[in-house]
Formats: sequence, C-alpha cells, structure tokens
Amino acid sequence: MSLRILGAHKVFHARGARVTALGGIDLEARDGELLVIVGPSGSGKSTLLRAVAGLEPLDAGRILIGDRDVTGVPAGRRDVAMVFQEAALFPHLSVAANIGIGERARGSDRRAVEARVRSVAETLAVDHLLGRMPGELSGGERQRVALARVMIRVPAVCLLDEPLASVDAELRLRMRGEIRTVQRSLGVPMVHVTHDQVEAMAMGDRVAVMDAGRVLQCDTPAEVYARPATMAVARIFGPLPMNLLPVDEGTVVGLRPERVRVCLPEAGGRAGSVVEVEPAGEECLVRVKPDDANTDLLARLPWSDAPTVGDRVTVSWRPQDEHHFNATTGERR
Amino acid sequence: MSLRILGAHKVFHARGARVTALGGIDLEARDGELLVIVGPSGSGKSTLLRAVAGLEPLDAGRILIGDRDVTGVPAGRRDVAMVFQEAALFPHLSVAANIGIGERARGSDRRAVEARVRSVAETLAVDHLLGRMPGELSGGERQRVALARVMIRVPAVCLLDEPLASVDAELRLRMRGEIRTVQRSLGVPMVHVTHDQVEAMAMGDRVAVMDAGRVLQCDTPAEVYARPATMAVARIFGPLPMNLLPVDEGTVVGLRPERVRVCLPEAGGRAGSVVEVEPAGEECLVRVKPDDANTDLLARLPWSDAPTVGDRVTVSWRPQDEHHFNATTGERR
Amino acid sequence: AGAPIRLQVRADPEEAAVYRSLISAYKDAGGGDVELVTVGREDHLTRLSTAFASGDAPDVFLINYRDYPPFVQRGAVRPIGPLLEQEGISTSDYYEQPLRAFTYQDALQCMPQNISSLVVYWNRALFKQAGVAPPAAGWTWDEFVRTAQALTTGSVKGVGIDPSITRMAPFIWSRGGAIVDDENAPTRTTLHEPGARAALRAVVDLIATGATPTKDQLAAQRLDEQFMTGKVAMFLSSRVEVPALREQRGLDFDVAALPVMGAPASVLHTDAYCVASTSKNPKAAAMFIAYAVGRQGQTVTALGGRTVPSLRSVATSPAFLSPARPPASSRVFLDAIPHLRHTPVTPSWPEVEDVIGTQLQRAFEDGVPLDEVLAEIQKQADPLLRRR
Amino acid sequence: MGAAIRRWPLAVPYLLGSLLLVIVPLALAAALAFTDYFGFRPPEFTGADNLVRLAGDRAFWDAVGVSAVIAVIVVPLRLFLAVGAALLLARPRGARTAVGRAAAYLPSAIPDAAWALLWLWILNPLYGPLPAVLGALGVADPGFLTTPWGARAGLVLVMALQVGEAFIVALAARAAIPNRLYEAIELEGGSAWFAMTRVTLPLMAPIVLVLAVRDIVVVVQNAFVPAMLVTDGGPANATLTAPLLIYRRAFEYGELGYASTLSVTLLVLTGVAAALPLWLAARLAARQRTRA
Amino acid sequence: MVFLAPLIVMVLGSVQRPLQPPPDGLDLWPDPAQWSNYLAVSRFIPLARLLLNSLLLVVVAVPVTVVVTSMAGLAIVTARGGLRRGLIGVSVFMLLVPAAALWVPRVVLLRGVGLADTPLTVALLALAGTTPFYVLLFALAYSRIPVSLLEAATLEGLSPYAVWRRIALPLGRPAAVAVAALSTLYYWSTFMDPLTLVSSPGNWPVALGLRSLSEMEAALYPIYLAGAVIVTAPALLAFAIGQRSFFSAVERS
Ligand SMILES: Nc1ncnc2c1ncn2[C@@H]1O[C@H](COP(=O)(O)OP(=O)(O)OP(=O)(O)O)[C@@H](O)[C@H]1O
Ligand SMILES: Nc1ncnc2c1ncn2[C@@H]1O[C@H](COP(=O)(O)OP(=O)(O)OP(=O)(O)O)[C@@H](O)[C@H]1O
Ligand SMILES: [Mg+2]
Ligand SMILES: [Mg+2]
Repeated sequence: MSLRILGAHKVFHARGARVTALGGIDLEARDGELLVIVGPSGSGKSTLLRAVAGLEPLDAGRILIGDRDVTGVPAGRRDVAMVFQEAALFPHLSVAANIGIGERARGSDRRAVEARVRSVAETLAVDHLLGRMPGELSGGERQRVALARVMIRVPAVCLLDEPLASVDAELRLRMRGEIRTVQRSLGVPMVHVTHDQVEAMAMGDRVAVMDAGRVLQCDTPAEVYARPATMAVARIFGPLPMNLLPVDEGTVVGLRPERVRVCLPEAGGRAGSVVEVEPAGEECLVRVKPDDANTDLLARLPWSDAPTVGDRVTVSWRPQDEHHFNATTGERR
Repeated sequence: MSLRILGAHKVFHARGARVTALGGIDLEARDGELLVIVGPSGSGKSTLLRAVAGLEPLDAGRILIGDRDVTGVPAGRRDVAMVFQEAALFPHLSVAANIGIGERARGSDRRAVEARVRSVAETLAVDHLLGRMPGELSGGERQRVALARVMIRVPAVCLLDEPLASVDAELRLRMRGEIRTVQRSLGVPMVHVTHDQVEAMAMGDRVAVMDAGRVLQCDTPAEVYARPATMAVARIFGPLPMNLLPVDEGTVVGLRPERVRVCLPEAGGRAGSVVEVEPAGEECLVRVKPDDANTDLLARLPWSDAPTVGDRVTVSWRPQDEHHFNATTGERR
Repeated sequence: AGAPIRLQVRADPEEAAVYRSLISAYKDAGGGDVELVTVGREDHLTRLSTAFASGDAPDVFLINYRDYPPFVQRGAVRPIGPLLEQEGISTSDYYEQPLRAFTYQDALQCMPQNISSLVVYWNRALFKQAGVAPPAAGWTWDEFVRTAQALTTGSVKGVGIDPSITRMAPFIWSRGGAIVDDENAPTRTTLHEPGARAALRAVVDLIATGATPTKDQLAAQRLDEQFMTGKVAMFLSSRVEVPALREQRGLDFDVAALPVMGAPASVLHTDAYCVASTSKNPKAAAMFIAYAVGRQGQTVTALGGRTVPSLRSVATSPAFLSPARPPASSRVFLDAIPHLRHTPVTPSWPEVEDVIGTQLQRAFEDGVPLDEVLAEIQKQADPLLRRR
Repeated sequence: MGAAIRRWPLAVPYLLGSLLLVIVPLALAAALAFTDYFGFRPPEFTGADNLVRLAGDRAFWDAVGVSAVIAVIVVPLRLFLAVGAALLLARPRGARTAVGRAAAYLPSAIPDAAWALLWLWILNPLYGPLPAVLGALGVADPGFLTTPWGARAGLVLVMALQVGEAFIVALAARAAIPNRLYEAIELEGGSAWFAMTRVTLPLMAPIVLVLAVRDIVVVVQNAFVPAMLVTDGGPANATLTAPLLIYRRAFEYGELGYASTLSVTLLVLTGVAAALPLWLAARLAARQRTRA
Repeated sequence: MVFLAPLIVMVLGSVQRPLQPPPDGLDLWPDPAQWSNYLAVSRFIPLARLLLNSLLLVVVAVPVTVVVTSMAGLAIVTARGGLRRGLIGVSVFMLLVPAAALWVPRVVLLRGVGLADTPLTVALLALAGTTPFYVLLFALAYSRIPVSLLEAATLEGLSPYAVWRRIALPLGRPAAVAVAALSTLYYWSTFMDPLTLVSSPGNWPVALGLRSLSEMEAALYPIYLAGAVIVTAPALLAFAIGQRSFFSAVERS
C-alpha cells in the first residue's frame, strides 16, 4: 500500500497574516519505501505529516493510502502511526503503559502487550525505564519512548517527525539502523522528517526537499546530492550547504565545500584570505573570502591541511564539480 | 568571571529507584570561554545546567561564579541566562513579548526593549514572527525564539541546553557563528549542551564529555578527538563512534572509522564481508563483519570507493592510528 | 377508611409533632392513610405553587387567612361546605368569624382550624418589679401608654409592636378608621384618612416616648426573644407565641386584651384546611378534615398550645382554657371574638401588606414623617388593589 | 474538506440533559412570560401586558439597582479573595497551608441557614463583635442591619466570604501553570510580583473570567438566600435584590406568569452584565499579548 | 481565622442548653455541654432516612456530573470553529439562566415525563452537568493539555470515549476532583431543588430537613445547630480525609 498526497494545500491565518504552510504538494511514498523529508525550519514538513495523519484538515488536495481515499476519514480510522516532533508522551502513564497504550486500545491481551512492550523497549534501549514516568526521563529518553510506541504496531503508514533530534550520536546511529530494519520488516511506506542531512542520506530510499510549502525535488539521495534541481535544494541538502557563486549574468555556479581545494597562494585559482576555521574531527571547515567576490566560500579540508585564520590562500576546483543554476529562476542549467 | 562547579552531586529518587544524575562533577568554564558538554542521553547534562542556574538544588557540591559562591543563592539572583531543552515559551505572549520579557522583568523601558527585541530577532531570523503566538510556530522557530530571549541580555553566565536541536542545517551553521560571535562579544563563560558532534567540535573552546553523571574528559576538542581518555569518550565523542576491538587480554584497540581502509580481499589486512552501506554525501559508511571477530567494524570511505553489501573485503589501518585502552578500566594506555 | 391523601401544613418542627399525633389519632380512629408534608414558613407557598403548577398538589393543605386570597380567587380550592355536610359537620358548632372569613362567593371554601387574635403578652415579674397593676379588661390606649412608660426602666422597655398592618388594624378599627374603602371589594387604601391616621399617630407618639425598643434593639433581636429575655415587658402577637413561651423556664407571662382607642376591636388570625381543586380523593380529604376539626382533632391541636380552637366546645374546654398551663387568661382570646374583623380578601393583599409594612417601618423606626409615609402607601398600594 | 478529529459525540449526554432540564424549561418560562399564570389554572395569554407592566414596575427596577450595586462590590471582592487565597496557598508549605486551605473552603460547606445565623450575630448592632471591634477602632458603626447602606455592606460581607468554590477552581488553575515558565522568569531575575502579574494572572485569566461571569450570575440571580435570611430585604427594601423580589412575586404573591417575565428580563440583563467582563478580558488579553 | 470562626461558633452553639432564655447574641461557652441535643435532632426530623437519601443522591449525582461535564468539556476543547463556539455559547448562556425561572417549568416537565418525586429526581440535574460552570471548568482544564497528546492518542486508535477515559480524565484530574468536590457539596446542601421537585417527604434529602429545623423557635436553636453540625460534618469529614489527595491532585499539573 502506497501513500499518495495529491495537491495538498494548507493556509494558516495567524494574526491577520496568511501563512502558506503547504502550497500544493504532490508526493508519493511507495509501499515499503522510506521517504525522507528535509527542509528548512518552517517549510511545512510537520504540517504535511499532520495532514497525512488527519490531524490537520487540508484546504485542498487529497490523501490516498493504497486505493483508499482517506481525505475525509477521521484520524483515528486512518491506521497511521506517528512520532511527534515534541515527544507526546502521556504524563500520567508509565513508560510501559505509554508504549503499550495503542495495543491495549486495539484490544490486545495485557499479557501479550507486556511482552511486546518489553521486546520493543529492548530494541530502543529503554527497557530499564519501563517503570518510570515520562517526567522522570531525559530529553533523549523521552524521544526513544515515543518511537517505541510507534514501532510496536503494524500501521498502514508510518510517520516520524524528527524522532532522533535529541538522541546522542552513538545511539542515533544504532536507532537509524533499527528504524530501517523495522520499516523493512513492516513493509509499509514510512515518511521521516529530519534536519540531519547525514540521516537523510543514510536512511532515505528517496528524499523530498521542501521549502516554503513546496516540494523542490524528490529523488534518491544520491541523485539529489549529485544533481540538485535548484539552488535552494543545493543549499538545503547535503552535510554542508553548497557554495553559490554568481559568475556571469544569469548564471550561478554551485560548489560543494567538499570539492573546494584550498592551497598556498602561489598555485592557480582565486586568491583570498581565510576568515574562519572550524575543526570537525578529521576535517575542518574553512571559510575563505575571495578577493574578487563578496560571497564567502566554504571548503571542507582534511585537518592536516588546515590553514589558520588570516592566511592568504588560493581556492580552486575541478570544472566537473561545478553545478550551474539559472540566477533568476534558481533552476539547474 | 569564570564559572566553577565543585563536587556537584545530585540523586533523584524515581519510583523507589535511585538515579545518580550527577556523581561528583568538577568543571570550570573560564571567562569568555565556550564550554561544550556532550554525553549520551540521560548522562546528566540538563541536570548540571539546571543546578548551575539554581533550578535544581544540589545534594552536595558548590557553584562559584567568579569569586562568588552562589550555591545557596536563588536562581533569580545568580544572573544566569539559560535556554531550556524544551523551549519554555509563554503561551499567552507574542513572540516579541516572549523575547522581551526578561528585559521587562529587569525593569527596562518598553520602547528600549522593543528596539532590542527587533535587533536580536533579526540576528536569529525570527523577525517576521514577532507578532505571532508560540502556538503558531514550527518546532525550529520556537527554539530560535527561546534563544533570542537569552541573547538579548548580558548575564554573568550563559547556559544553552541543545538550543539548535530542531534547526535546519543551513540555519544551524549560521546560528553557530552567531552564538559564538555573541559569546565572544559578551566575554562571559558559556556552557553549551549538544548532541551534534560537529557542533561540539566546531564551537567548543573546550569540550567536557559526560557519561552517567561524571565528566570523563575535559579538554580542547582536538585533544579529546585525538587522544580520548577512555573507551567511553572514544565512543561518545567524534562524528562517528570509534571502533573498539578487543585484541588481546587486557587491551582494546580503538580505531576511528575515518582511518579504516577497506580494500579488495587480496590486499593485506583482516578479511571480512560488508553488511551495511550507508551513503553520506561524498562519503559512505560501511559496516564490515570481520571473519575472525564478533564486533563489526565501521569505516568511512569516499563514495567513489563504496562497496556493496555482501562484498568480500579486507580491512586495514595504520598502526599509528590505533588507540589503546585498558580493557577492564577503559582507560587509555 | 378512605383512599390515601396527602396533607401539607406550614409548621416548624415542634408543630410538626402535633400534626403527626393528629394523624396517628385519625388512623387509630379508623381513618385512612395520610401522608404529612410539613414545610417551614418560607417554603410553604413555594411548594404549594410548584405543586399546583405541576399537577401534584396535596389533597389537603392548611393555609393562613392572609395567604388565602390568591388561592381562592384563582380557583385552587374546592369549596368545602358541601363536602363537610356529607361528613355530618354542622358549621353552627364553630365560631362564626373565621367561617365568614373563609367564605367566598357565598360558599365556605376552607374549614377553619383555629381562631386567634391579637393580644398583649405581658411579663408578670416585670410588672411586679415596676409596681404596675396587671392590665385590666377594657383598658384604654392611654392606660396602655402609661403602663408601657412605667415599665420602661434601664434595660427594660415597656412594649414592643411590629410595624405591620395586622398589628395596626385593630387600633385603626378601634379608632373608627378603616384600612381600605370597601372590605369586600377594596379599590384603595384609607390609612391617610382621619380615623386611621389618628390611630397611627398615637402609635408614633407612643414610640416617641421611648417606651419601645430602639431601632438597634429591634435589629438585634426579635420581639418575642426580647420578651423571653425580659427586655420588653409587653408585646403584641397572636396565639402563635404560646408554645415557645411555655417552654421558657422561669418566664411568667400572661395575655391581656388589646387596649381600646374607641370601640373594642381585634384582628382575626386563622388558618383553615382546604381541599385542593385538583384532589382526586375529595371524599377522603373531607373525612380527614372532618376529623381534624372535630372534637378529638381540635383537642389534639389545642393541647399543642399553638391554636385557639375554632370549635366552640373545645375552645371552652380545659384543653384550651386550663389555667394550669400558661397563659392563665386564655379566655382573652375568646373574649375578643365578638369584636374580630379581618383584612380584605383580594389576591394582591400579601403584596399590599408588604408595602404597608415597609412604609410603617420607616415611620416607626427611621422617624420619617407619618404623612409622607401615608402618601407613599397610597401611591404604591392603591394601584395594587386596583389590579385584579 | 478535511477531517478534524471528531469528539463531539462526547457532548451528547450533556446536550440532552441540558435540553430536558434547562432549554425546554426555559422555553416554557419564556412562553409563560406572556401569560397570566398562577399555577392553578392553565396560563392565559395576555400578549404584551406583562411587558407594559414591567416597564412601569418601579419596585423591580429598584431591585435590579440594588442587585447591581451589590454585584459591583461583591463580585470583585469575591474574586480578589478567592484568587488571592489560591495564590497564597498554592504551594504546599506544611500544616499552615493545610489549615488555610481548609479554612478558605469551610464557609461554603456550612449550610446557608447556619451561615446566616452566624452573621446575624456578627453584625448584631448590640452584641455583635464586628460593630464592637469597629467601635473600639474608632470607626463609626455603619449600622449593619439598621441602615440601608449598612445592611448592604453586611450582605456584601456575608456573600464575600463564601468563596470556597472559586477558591478551589482558582487553585486548580494556578496548579496547571507549568513550573518551567516560573523557572524561566526566575532566571531572568523577575520579581515575584512580575511573575504574578505577567505570568500567573494572565494565564489564569480565562478561569478568572469564567468565575467572574459565574459570580455575576450567582450574585445577581441566585443568591437570594442571604438576602432572605440575613436582612429579609430590609431595611426599607434596601437589600431587596432582584432575585428576592422575583421569588416573592412568584411564590408569595403567586404570580408565576409575571415572575417569568421578570426572570427572563433578568436573564437578558445579566447577559449584558456578563458580557462586560468578557469584553474587558478580550481587550486585556490583546494588550497583554504584545507587551509582556 | 475569619474563615474558621463559623465552624467553632456552630459547634459551641450546638451544645448549648436548649429552652433557656435566648442569650444576648451567642453566649459562646456552654456550661455544661449539652450533647443530648444531637440525639434530639431526630425527634424533629427523620434524620437517618434523610441522610440516606442524601447519600444516595450524592453517590449517583456526583459521578454522573463528573462524567457528563468532563466529556462535554473534552468535546468543547477538541471541536473546532462553529461547533466549538456553539458549545461554549450554549454553556455560557445556560449559566446565565436564573434558577428561579426554571423551578416551575422544570417540575411541570418532569412530572409530564413521570420523573418527578423520586429520591433521585434531583440527581437528574447531573445529566445537564449540574451547572454549565463545571463544563467550562473542564474545557479550560483540558485546553491546557498539549494538543499533541490528544492527537497521539487518536492516532493510536483510541476511540473518543477511550481518549476521554484513558487520557483526558486522568490528565484533568485536578478539574475532576474539583468538580467532584463542588458537586458533592452542591447535592449535599441543595434544598430549593428538592423542595420544588420532590413532593414526598420520604424522598427528601437531609438539607431540606435541616432547612425546616432552621425555622425552629430561637429557644431550640441549639438543636438546629446540632443538626447543622451533623449535616456539615460528613462534608467536612470527607474534605478533611480527602484534602491531602484532593489538593495533591489539584496541584499536580
Ligand atoms: N497553528 C498555526 N498557526 C499559524 N501558523 C502556523 C501554525 N502552525 C504552523 N504554522 C506556520 O506554518 C509554517 C509551517 O510550519 P511547520 O510546523 O509545518 O514547519 P516545519 O517544516 O515542521 O518546521 P520545523 O522544522 O521548524 O519543525 C511555519 O511558517 C509556521 O510558522
Ligand atoms: N525529575 C526526575 N526524577 C527522576 N529522575 C530524573 C529526573 N530528571 C532527570 N532524571 C534522570 O536523571 C538522569 C539525567 O537526566 P538529564 O535530564 O540530566 O539527562 P541529559 O543528559 O540532559 O539527557 P538528554 O540528552 O536526553 O536530555 C536521567 O537518567 C534521567 O532519567
Ligand atoms: Mg516541524
Ligand atoms: Mg537534557
């Protein structure tokens, strides 16, 4: 069963102003597919998920799960599971009860639910917290419990709104794997919103890049990374935003910081000076101000090659690493 | 004025069980220094910040700001600013009022506050939201508003509890810069809790690695990265957790995934097979199961070198990239 | 025995006991089931109104003469005359005034249970202490005023009179005045006319002598309580006070006739049993009423102390007159009977009473000039009388 | 188009109950307002007669005035006491809080008649402790039961202290404010006063508003028991409140039809009066929002 | 202290000797204490019967009130737009209806459908929520519950009823406890409702009995006060016992 979103429109009226949260979204998450949504803060990602879940009525558009048009179906009857951006745990229920509440609501036997709860809690490393109350958990613990609540069942569609935002790196790596495993075994479409680009690339079968209520591009992560459809996509998607250099009238050249080389001033390329150096493990991020342009250039270099702030350097790149965009429409050339 | 934490102890009693949130913490954030705290979920980071702010009484230990012992001083008189992990916005006040409330509380004139609010809102890219109510914001917008509330003043100490967790990559990069700029201009000690290792390395003058209520290591990011003091630190700190291979009795060898090479089976090294490949932009993460060991090895490779799942490979590394740990104490050898 | 009926009476808890014994006596005498509903002062009419409105009215209810006009004029009552005749009750055995009072459009509507009147309660000990002679029958207003003055010493006031039309009426009549222009079909009040005005003037003058409780004293304690505690030596009321005063240990009191300003006069206080027009068991209701106003029933209620029996034979029997239980001079109530008159029967009368009471209070307690008050009464009460 | 969450069926019992016990009876009452009805015979339709009479009914309008005066004083006082007590006693601070809370709640648990009796004693011009205390303090005795304004003041006192309900409601509202918000204010160095005026009170405002509306209704319409038992409308009708007058009209004078006219009129008047705090609150909230 | 005084005076007054001259004001210290007044109460009203009726009334009406009002409150909070405004409007409007306007039509109506005059007639009011005030109270309490919680519950497949029962009711416990306490007090002490709705004295609640005691002669006031203490005591006792859990429930946000 696939999930299809057709022409979804949603406008909020906030203090007199109109905010277009969804400006006509068409999107499909195929059966057994993990669709990742990335996009800047406020681009409508949460609103889209909420609309799919039936929590936010659309102004226009349709939602289909399999062949079933669920547009008018109330949330409780869509068979959609969702992890909320702010972990929505029931403060009056223990962690175990929080995880099992859906199963119990669907009428499962208490014994059976208990066993399921325990097993899914182990998967998410929250089994030692089962007796606690949500108020006694740390931020990351809370998010994992919320995830456990969704992973215990087999819904028609599974929606995750930044479920790993407060989880530490190591656990995150592990949970990424867990989520994918669960999703594959369930074989249902899953839509996953994240800010973590690494996560998006690592997990997504496909990735949809949203901005200001629209889907800018939807393709495999590799394709989006390699050939961003617009300048906006180029900035939004990737571990680091792409450098965008206006070269001549009408064209902007995009360059991944990973592909920018920074050398001693003598070598060929554009001259400039280093304005910032951020260490990042084996690598570092270097911000260079070219002498002939106003836009800084960001480059990722091995730590061993790190310059210091103020150094005079030359930046260069291979022509095949350039992306060309239409300066006015922003579209790829 | 520096911030010093001496022997901080805090135990929670949750459902009969004792949870040691802080197990004797000694830590100093020097004047004008940005101290980053990283650590797994539940390791006591938020508790530590709350104790510094005076919101959580310590069971034992002292807090000093400059030469002033503030241990018994109520929160309001410590002159500490803090961004909470869950943005604590006032639901009945507009965004502008939320940002300005501290200034108003300290008795500033409304006119003056309005101007300051506008300027700090611009810095954090929330100026278009000033008239909205918190209920009408997206998750990331809310966090930025909370951040703005803190950045509007000049406190003695500044505490940030994962202020950027729900902010998108591009904005995050920008705000990282902003926070650092602000902090440097204020010249006050700032303690910043984050799960984002890149952030920790990029921003921190020093980084404290916490686990289970203790500080395992506190040093410059580069030093912690290069010479993790314990196995735990090695797993916790860094963009990817370190591989830890028990080699002989008593010793564990640690290897950064970035330093692991994966080649065709013929080359020298340990033989194994690829169990997982995660794309990550220019690179990919490869998980290899060596034939002679139970622990998987994680390696980061350029995307161009990516193998496919099931491939037979050889893993190798340079001896100087090995970290040696005592298998029982976990300490560096 | 007849069908079960429901009886609603207005009674405080002590009185309720009297009605309970009346009902059990009725049963012992072979009567049918009677469900007793006793309701307090304030709530009696409320309950009656809602009960009637919802078609759940009691079969029999006891009602005070002053509250009765709306009920009879608006058809809540089934005329009792014929019913009682069938039960063999002869109205000639009863005092005539209450019968007349409860007769409307030439038919007896409700059967009077008692015949009380306004009298002077007086405290024998305070009289003795002040060296004042006990009130004599036929004493005049001036004697009354002098007595009150003589009794007024230190903490004791001579007399207390509530500012209400039922208290004033006897004096007005005694002085030759009238309350309304036509007692059978009143269209306006006549308190401002000379006779009535003079009587009211006399009361105001009495108050001016200081022989009555001050405004604060009146607000501090009800008159009957002041009498019980020896703070007033005399006060005006009907038979209703007797049970409570009897219970008062150490209080030696008696009753005396009202003083006269001209001709002797007093005002009728009476309650009657009515059969609701909606009753499904008028027969059983009449049987019970016949018993209650019969010799046995009247004796039971008379012994309670609260009532002056409307049945002559019981009124003159020791059950009522026995001097062993105070007041010794209960005969005063019977002596007043020939001079009894009653206030008009018109639906708006309860409201008129409230208007007059409020205004008289201003004159008596706040020192507002009498004429101003009388004009105000005219202005407010006359339209009420003209309204149907 | 879209699918909101459907939970309105939960309101069905309430709506049915209200229909049977409030709406339909009210409709009947409204119909009775145009009749002569005494309860003994079916009502007689009289057209606008009752309205004409209402227009010229000075007693009623006087009573409405009395009710209004008392409400204007009592409602703010009651709210102040209830909310004040709730804020003072919001945080558990041992035995004193427990006693305080019990005390604030008690008067509402005492039967009205006993409460009235007590106040008859407290206000008693000769023996009462309150006039005595006032006298000792050199304050002129307002004449609690004897002068019009004194009696009104007395009535105000009687009603002002029975705030157990509002107290509990306010306490619950105070408890519902997340602690995190106070932590934030504390960190910003805001004073307790600042926290109360900028956080506590605005967040409690909706509930205080409902309490205000309810109090207006209670004082203007239903609280005739104190007036009946303590002052009985006197002296000289100074405390004859609208509900007491309607009560007398209906049950002492038996005019159920006209009493309905008065009741419905009172309903309209209270509606107007209650709209005032609603309007005020809307204004205040709008100001608060942007100012902090 | 101002608040506590009435209770003390009431208890002291209840052990005064009856049938003595009414004291000037209230003579505070009884000498000797006349505990027999408490026994005397049942000479005047069928105390046991009335207490039982009241108990029955409370036991039935209070839970019904809490259920009806909390469900309606949740409906208000989760409804949107016109429906929500409509529900709130109806509630506020009903709040404004004078009680006196309803007594007569109400009893006429209830008799019409044959529901008048039972010990539980007054409990019918609970169906209408006793007062719309309680509904608004719940609506306010529930509006503080993060919307995402209710939404999460719905997504988990909980029916509207289950959302109410399993999520809203426990989370709104302070409001539920408050409404339970307030309505207990209401049904325990209401006398105008039974006065108009219940005609058979056998079905009366104790408050109505107390009301008739209150009209006794001044000399018997100690007995009335004893009755008042008897009637007030259960309410206070329940309050005293429940106060800890009551306020802790109210406190927990
Ligand atoms: N209830 C609301 N009223 C008014 N505007 C709203 C409301 N909810 C969301 N918005 C606005 O709609 C837009 C989209 O919001 P949404 O929550 O979908 O963003 P998002 O992509 O999830 O952002 P984030 O990554 O920060 O969570 C934002 O501009 C937000 O301010
Ligand atoms: N109020 C409380 N009662 C009981 N235990 C608590 C309480 N608050 C925190 N804890 C426990 O104390 C430990 C430390 O919590 P803390 O919130 O400081 O973690 P953290 O490092 O901030 O985690 P995260 O990164 O997930 O936010 C955790 O195990 C948590 O479960
Ligand atoms: Mg979002
Ligand atoms: Mg935390």
